[in-house]
Amino acid sequence: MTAFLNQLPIGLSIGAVLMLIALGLTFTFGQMGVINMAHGEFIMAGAYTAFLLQDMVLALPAAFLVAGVMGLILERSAIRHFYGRPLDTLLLTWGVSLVLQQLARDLFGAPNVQVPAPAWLSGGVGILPYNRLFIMGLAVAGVVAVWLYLTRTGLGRRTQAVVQNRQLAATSGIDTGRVDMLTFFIGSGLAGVAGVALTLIGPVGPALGTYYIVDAFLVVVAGGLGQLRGAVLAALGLGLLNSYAEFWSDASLAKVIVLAAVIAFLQVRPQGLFVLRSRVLT
Amino acid sequence: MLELRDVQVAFDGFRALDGVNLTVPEGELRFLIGPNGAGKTTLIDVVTGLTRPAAGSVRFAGQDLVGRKEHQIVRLGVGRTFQTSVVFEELTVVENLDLAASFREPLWALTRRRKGVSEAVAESLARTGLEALAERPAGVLSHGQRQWLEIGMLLAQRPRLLLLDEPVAGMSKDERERTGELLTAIAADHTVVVVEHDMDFLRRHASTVTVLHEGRVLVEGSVDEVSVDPRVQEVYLGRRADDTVGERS
Amino acid sequence: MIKRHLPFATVAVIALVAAPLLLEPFRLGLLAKYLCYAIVALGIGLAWGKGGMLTLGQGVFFGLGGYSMAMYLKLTEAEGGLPDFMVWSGVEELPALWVPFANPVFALSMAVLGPVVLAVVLGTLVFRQRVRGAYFAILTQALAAAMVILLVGQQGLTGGTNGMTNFFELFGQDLAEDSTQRGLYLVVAGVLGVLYLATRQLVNSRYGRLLVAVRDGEDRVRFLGYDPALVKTVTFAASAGMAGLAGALFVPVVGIISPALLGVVPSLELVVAVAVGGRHVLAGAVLGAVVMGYAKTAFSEQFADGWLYLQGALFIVVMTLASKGIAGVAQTVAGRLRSARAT
Amino acid sequence: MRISRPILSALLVMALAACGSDAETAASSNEIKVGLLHSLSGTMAISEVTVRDAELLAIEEINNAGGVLGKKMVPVVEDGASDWPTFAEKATKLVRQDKVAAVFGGWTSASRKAMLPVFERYKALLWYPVQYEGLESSPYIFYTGATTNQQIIPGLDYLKEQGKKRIFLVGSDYVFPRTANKIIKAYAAANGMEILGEEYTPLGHTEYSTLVNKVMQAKPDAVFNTLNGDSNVAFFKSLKSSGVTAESMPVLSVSIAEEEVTGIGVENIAGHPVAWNYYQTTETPANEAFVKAFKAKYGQNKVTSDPMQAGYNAVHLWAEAVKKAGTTEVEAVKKAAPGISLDRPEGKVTIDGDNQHMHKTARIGIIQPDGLIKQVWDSGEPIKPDPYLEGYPWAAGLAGQ
Repeated sequence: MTAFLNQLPIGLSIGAVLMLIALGLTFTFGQMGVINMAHGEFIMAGAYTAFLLQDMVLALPAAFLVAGVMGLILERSAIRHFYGRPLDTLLLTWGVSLVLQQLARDLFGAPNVQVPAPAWLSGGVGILPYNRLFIMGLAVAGVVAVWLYLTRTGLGRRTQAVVQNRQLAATSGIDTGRVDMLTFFIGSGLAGVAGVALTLIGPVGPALGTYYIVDAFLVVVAGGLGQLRGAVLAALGLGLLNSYAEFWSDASLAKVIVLAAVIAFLQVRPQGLFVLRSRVLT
Repeated sequence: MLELRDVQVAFDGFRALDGVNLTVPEGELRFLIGPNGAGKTTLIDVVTGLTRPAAGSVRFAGQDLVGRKEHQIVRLGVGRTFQTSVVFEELTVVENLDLAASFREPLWALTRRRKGVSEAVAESLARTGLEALAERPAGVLSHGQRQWLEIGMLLAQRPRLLLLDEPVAGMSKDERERTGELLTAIAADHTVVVVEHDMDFLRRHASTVTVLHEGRVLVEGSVDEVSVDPRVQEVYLGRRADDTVGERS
Repeated sequence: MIKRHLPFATVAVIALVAAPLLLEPFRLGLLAKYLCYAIVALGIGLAWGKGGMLTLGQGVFFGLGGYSMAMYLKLTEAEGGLPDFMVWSGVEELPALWVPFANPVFALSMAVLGPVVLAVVLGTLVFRQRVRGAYFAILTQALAAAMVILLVGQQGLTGGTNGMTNFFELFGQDLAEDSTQRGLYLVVAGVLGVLYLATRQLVNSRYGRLLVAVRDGEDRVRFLGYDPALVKTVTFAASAGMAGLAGALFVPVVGIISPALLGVVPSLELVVAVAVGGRHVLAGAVLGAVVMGYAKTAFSEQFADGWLYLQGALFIVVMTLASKGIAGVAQTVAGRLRSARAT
Repeated sequence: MRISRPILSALLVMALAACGSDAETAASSNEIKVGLLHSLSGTMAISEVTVRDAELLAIEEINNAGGVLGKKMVPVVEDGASDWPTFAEKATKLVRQDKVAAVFGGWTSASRKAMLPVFERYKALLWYPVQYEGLESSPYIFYTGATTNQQIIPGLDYLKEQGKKRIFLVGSDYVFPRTANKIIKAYAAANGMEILGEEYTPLGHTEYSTLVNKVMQAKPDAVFNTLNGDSNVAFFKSLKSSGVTAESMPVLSVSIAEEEVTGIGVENIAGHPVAWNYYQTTETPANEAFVKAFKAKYGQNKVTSDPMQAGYNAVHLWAEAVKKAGTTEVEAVKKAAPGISLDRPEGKVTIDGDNQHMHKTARIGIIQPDGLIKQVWDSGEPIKPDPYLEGYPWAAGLAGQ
């Protein structure tokens, strides 16, 4: 019974990890319709930043900057030529992710590296260790920050305006190119932050991004097009589902169950996934 | 032929249609007018299955349309065009028309190459005057030609009811004239509903007009009756300048 | 008419006559492997290039075909006993799922029908709900990931991570013999040729036009009275069937099937190959698969570490500078030449 | 269809030119070509690159000492790319195109299984350097890593001696862990030990909180860990943060060597036991020389591990067999090999005549805070390899028929 109850906070903490890795993706995918397969490698860049600094607290803002700038470069040099062609972007960024993986292998070596967890994160409350609580806190903070940014700042509102009607926003004097840059910077930066957090619980190596990218996309898909609210619910739901499915079966089956659940969910609620307006058909 | 009863549609609390009742008898050419946001396009969307009404019934030739999918409604004989014409740019004009004409054939029958031009396609080509452009990709057509192609595709479907959403929007005066003639010709042997607010065009080609306002039917009658109706004048007053030019959304 | 078929006939003669005569057995085997991939690529060219469905999980169908074939091969060798890997895995009785695969007709039909049925089920589910574009791509990718986990987890049934290998004979022919391998090559090349012609026919038919229309304006097609979900499902199923057949051919040619062959990465690599070759032309897809297959072999023989860089870079270049791939470049060059000659 | 003509032509011309271009490089008479086939890219590169390095070191040593039969060994290095079918393809290339005298290669069981038919078909030799799950004895493979009775069973003997009776099994989902756990369960049944749970996770799995919860609820005396690769990092981090220590619940691992310790983080794993046949700290004269030579060639911060040492041994053992046979001809080498006994870094190693595995000494070590592993237990003398566990009554029936 305790084991059963323990799975609840564990599920929430898995959900928090999912939320963190998907938050940046929700941002870029939701706000810009860009499918960035290199998102996983931005997470990896964040983790390596933590490795270089060997300090978790310093690493958080630094990783945000490093991954953000990488995202900025990617957006300016390539992605901006691909707006409106999500599938091409998907493939392009996959190529980028391959190059980044190999680059990491050449820069840092193939073996995993170690980022020491800060001493104040050892120990825990009940089943949840402090490092898990830290990740949950970080996820909540990330979501709140994004929400505040989108609703309470001028830049955020401009971002939303561009999302809703790019042409109209452009004609009303919003520099859409700049908004795109900023959005991509923030989205990628959030991936970097996730990368720092992941050093607490997982390996830090060139393959890091590949372990998380599919899960991150599942959260975004299940959550609906860039809906922050949807992504939060999806992350928590999938986290809990994963936790209990693995508890009752095993880790392999749990992954399959999660995927099946996402497909089933899309059967019931595909509405979150497409917007159809007759006047601007296709 | 077409009968809408108490149709209600709401988007996020906004009532796009608020209890619309509309009957279009067979063989009629009906114009739908009304200011921006009156619900004209929504009404067409409801009939063609794109939007599902929250309440009310939509019947066509004795069949209930609510809950049917778009292509099923087309198969019952209801066709429509869009404000922004969507034609398939990579396909030629003939291929576009042929596609529209062939939906009744089973899928496997389509796996053969097209041989020549079918009767329905030839007729559409002739009616829309696009014969000379038949083998050109639709991507090269001008705006007006695209609209005609779209109407041609609609004709090739051989529907019993045609719904046209602002067919002359953005057209030059000559093009409008030609479209008007095309419409009149089509109306001779089809039931047609046209959404339009070009008043000039309306006066020249319309017989019966339904005025929508804020999701309801305001007035129904002949062009002359409607244009002198005080309620209609009130609705259009002060906004006349925008609306007669033809709105764009 | 003759002129139209001349290029295809030339290629067919080279592929069917010259290649088996000129190439060493090892290289011919590699070419046969690339041609298997080319069959999958052909399906991707159809589904993605013509139908706009970016499928990142084609490896799943390839795998279903491959496993069907492998099960048959394992059972003929076991001669009523258990396949070798089941012995190691502690399986004591042949699982019921395996029993019918002893029949070659059943195994071969399953290699094609299995993928088709899965594609129909999946297609019906997602296309009907109008899940498309990137969502579809991500779902198929997740499907590939889940499939690998499932196969790896059922070791007693599938051979787990190892997959199945150590095949000796196919229809009584010793697979180690060069003559058998040459025959297999001819079969693969022949199948590819036939499928290429059939697909080209399909693309040029009215169905092909409909498919392009669905790609460019799915919602508009609905108002032409067609059900786009049906069109897409049928096309997706056809591409799945091709991948399945390719998988079934792959197993005797290469001598192994394992989950590593049908995961996310190999599936994506094939999409990359199609993009590099030129997705808008079927021949481009075929070309891309062969070129990328060869490039991978050549590069890993020369400098292994460079492959990821090259693959990534090639892809970025193709997507940004030549989005129509090699076929597009060839077309442009041919067009220039033609107009230069004309003036 | 005008388009497709240049494309189609290009296709075939390129394919043919490409495939035919690989001109045979005739081996000159004073050289012997050997193949080294490991993953140099992909997920397994982490482990396999260093094995290749150790093999290259051995080749260099042999060449510096005058070569084999007066000829220099020339390595042909190929990349298996962490992909089993690629291993089969490259093995075919090495054997048929390059006509190498022997191939040293592989790491995962899957890569070995994929290569096995190639070597049996073309009657060529493979030297496989990694501990594995047993139940195999190919006439064309020499196994220089441990089989189960030289690693798993000694590991269990050690746990039993330590009084650990309630065991939880955790492994990655593939052949080695599943087979190992089958053996462990049979051993436990015969030795009064209790198996409290058996859990598998997919390769590359990185979320271990649920599994750790299951382990902690079962409260075992020890965990037998057959996880592979990156999963170990996540598993040990999860254990550590949940308060599990090496004292309260030791985790015996069979796939973690010196190289992996840094990536997992010494603080997460120090104190836990591992089972191998060799550690960098193993005290033999041969090891002193090996560690010194390896660091001199590849860098002072490099560590040596069991599989590296087994790959290094493989090259030396093959050279010894060739010398004895007087030829590199495969059947002659196979015939000459049994009984060859050398003092290697791990101690005395003898090639077994029955199954082409090695007689090896089993060693249990504890991971130290400096990242190295200190031996705390050994089997005393080399154990005769028994891949089918025929010498263990409790294991009857495990090998299938």
